Amino acid sequence: MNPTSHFAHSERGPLDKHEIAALVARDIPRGAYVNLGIGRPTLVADHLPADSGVVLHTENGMLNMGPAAKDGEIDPDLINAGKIPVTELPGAAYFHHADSFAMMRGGHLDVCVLGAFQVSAEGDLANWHTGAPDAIPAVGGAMDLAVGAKKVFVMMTLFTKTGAPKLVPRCTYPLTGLACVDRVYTDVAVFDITPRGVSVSRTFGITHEELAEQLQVPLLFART
Amino acid sequence: MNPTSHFAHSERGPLDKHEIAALVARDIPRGAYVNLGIGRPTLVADHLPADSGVVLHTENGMLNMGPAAKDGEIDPDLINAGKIPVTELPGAAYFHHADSFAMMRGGHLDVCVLGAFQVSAEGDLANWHTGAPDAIPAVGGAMDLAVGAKKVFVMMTLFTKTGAPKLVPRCTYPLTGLACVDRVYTDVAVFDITPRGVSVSRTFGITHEELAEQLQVPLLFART
Amino acid sequence: MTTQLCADADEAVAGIEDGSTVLVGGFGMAGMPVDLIDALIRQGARDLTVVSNNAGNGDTGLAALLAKGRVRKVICSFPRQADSWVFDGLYRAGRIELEVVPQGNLAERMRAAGAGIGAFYCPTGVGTPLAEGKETREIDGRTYVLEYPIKGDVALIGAQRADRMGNLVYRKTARNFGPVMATAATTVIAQVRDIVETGMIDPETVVTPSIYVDRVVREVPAA
Amino acid sequence: MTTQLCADADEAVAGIEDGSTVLVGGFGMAGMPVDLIDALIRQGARDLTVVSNNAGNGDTGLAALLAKGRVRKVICSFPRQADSWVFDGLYRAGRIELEVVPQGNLAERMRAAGAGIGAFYCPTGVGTPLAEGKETREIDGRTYVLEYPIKGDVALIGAQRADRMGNLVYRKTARNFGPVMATAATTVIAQVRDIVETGMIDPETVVTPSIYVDRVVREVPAA
Repeated sequence: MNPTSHFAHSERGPLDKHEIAALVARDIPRGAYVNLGIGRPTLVADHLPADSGVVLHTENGMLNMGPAAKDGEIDPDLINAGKIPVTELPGAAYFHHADSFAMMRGGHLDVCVLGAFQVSAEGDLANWHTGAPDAIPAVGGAMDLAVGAKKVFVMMTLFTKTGAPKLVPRCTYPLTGLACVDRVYTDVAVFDITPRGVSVSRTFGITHEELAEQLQVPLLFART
Repeated sequence: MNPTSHFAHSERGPLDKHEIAALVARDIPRGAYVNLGIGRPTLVADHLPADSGVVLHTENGMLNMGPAAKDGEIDPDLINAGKIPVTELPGAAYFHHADSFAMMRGGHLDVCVLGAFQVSAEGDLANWHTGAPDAIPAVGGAMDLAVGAKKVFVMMTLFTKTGAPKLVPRCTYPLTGLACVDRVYTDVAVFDITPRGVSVSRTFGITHEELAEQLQVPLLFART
Repeated sequence: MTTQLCADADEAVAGIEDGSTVLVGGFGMAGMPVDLIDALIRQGARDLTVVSNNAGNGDTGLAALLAKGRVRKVICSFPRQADSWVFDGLYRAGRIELEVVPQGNLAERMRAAGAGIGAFYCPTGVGTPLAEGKETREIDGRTYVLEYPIKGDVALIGAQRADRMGNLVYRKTARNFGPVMATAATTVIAQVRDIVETGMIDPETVVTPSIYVDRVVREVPAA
Repeated sequence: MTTQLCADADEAVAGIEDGSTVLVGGFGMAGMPVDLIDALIRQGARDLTVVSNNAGNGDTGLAALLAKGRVRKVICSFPRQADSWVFDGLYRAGRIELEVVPQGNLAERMRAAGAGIGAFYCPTGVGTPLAEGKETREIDGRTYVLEYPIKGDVALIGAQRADRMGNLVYRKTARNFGPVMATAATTVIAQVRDIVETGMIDPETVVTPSIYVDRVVREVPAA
């Protein structure tokens, strides 16, 4: 992993989703095998340098997935986990679902990037169920992704639309996985979940004091 | 399975190993998927009719194995479980060891034919270890084969060289598998291991009385 | 035993019994055995348990089978989708049972059924609502949930090509659940785009060996 | 991470540490990574645990590694063969440990290690000396033995061809343990007959995807 041990602060305002994706992309090592979850994490692919050598995994049975298919390229037999038509790069490989999830569960992926409703200070992840009593439960591959990769990165806004923090002392939404998140990329800060606690490595348009005030989670700040 | 429910008796003497193999071959249904254990069971292949459609499995990762390779055909990458060079028939498939033993353990083979030191009245099998205290233990695929196939046939002489019966009330040799044998083909008789007991379906050059006298296992005789 | 080449999808699904557990391949439309599902609708078996990644989309295929009230229970990873209104309606009306299983556990539990594994300790889902009530065990400092096999009476799968013996190859991500389901059901029925002579598929490239395949039918090409 | 293409077998086995568990592919000579074993002999790591189907034949390869006193323990299914005199001598002299594992359990235990399974209930060996002392459980009327993963620090395997990215294909029954061992070790080193440009192996036919392969070396053609 690229170290982000020194603290970086930017005076500009919160990042948009593309900027968060670019930040994640910069922290993905060259040649890494990576699964990008459905939704915002997919944007990370757009920010990987052409020569990064990063190999994308899609859990429906493929390594070295290429970009989304353009109009003339659509092949109904070639889709990603979000059921979007995609393309294949040289050196791709296909395999069945049990082999694909064995690859994940066995810890062979270097990085997995996921969205989240909530992440706890211990790295618990909640991203599959809002807890609404009338919601039909549907988990897909979320729990498998959460436990499998060597590093699990989360991409999310730090606050809900109503202003509630999503980095929390303890998740109130149903869990996806226990103590599985390594790093959280948000619009206003990047957090490392460490054995010593939650460490802030970067902020964007927010001060330490403001951040500490708005979260109920004790924060460590890397040295400036 | 071809029924052998009616009793057949032959006046001629004990069968040789080729004749036993021929007997087994006649009981293998058309189109069956079959694993022939190392040693005498391999002889069964020579007695399958050319149009039997029987597909041979070798546990080192192949279906539709052909006959042993002749001189000009030897390919070091194409061997059977006994490490003998073999050939490939049209419609063959290769797979790795975990898939091959999953196929066996999962009960997908129709018939497996094995040799034995001893078989018990309940169908326990002992065929991997003589129990000699100084023997180096070596099991190979014997235990996997014993538990996996839909039908397990044993091929053996009924008595050891010193005249001790090999069909016994309880195995004295270390077991390969519990209650796994369905039918025992020997030089002097064929036995079915049934929930009601050991049933004799054919004899060769031995009378019921002689057979019953020489075995310590209660025998049922099918109707003549 | 010898793989049966069927004249049409109706012949292929003949004999599926009421109360059967039916594994249905496909992820999205890729690998979805559309002809076989349509034939199963005509065939009439009811009180089915369907195991599939999703619980039907739109008004055709699995959704149509559900709409006819033929499915008692769905075991899947992701029932709720933008166009899963048939399932949603039945579920909210209490007219269908649902077991939600993480996608990898769904695959691995079928793999276990096919491989003769009695049960396995799996790290996925530990501490989540989907593991509630399940046995857990700590092994080497990590907690695992005990998961049991899912076995089918019938599997309906889609593949690219069969030879006459029943060996199958798939195409791209349409492979998905097909090879696993083929190992996990008593009767495996494959819909393929193409049937070739035995010997025309390279033995190194066979994905589902013929031993797993009971019936094959060529799919009806899209009009 | 990116697969390393090595100049020779010595570079390929560099860094294997004393005390490592080394998975060694091959069944008979088919798939046996001869160059890598010879390089491991030169490399010098000792106190090794070797996991392989057999325990060496004749005086070369694994047998030579054993003869040099470098192996503390062998985990295998079939150590005793007509030409396994090196192992036999060490074993009878009490100078090597042996764990005999049914061949399918050997494969499945490595598969479990590679697939993140904590343990599994297996029907093989129930009631036999090889299951003595192991936990058992009755599931649906059948008795199973609890088996644990076998994980390697290193796997040495033989394959037919690699592309530069590290995807592997095998040839005929030389496939055997290679694909399983490739999933079950921290560092996977493959000896191949041929290295081709990335894109020259059909993605449908890849048996071991590049993600599992750390180092590749072209084998020295037989003289």
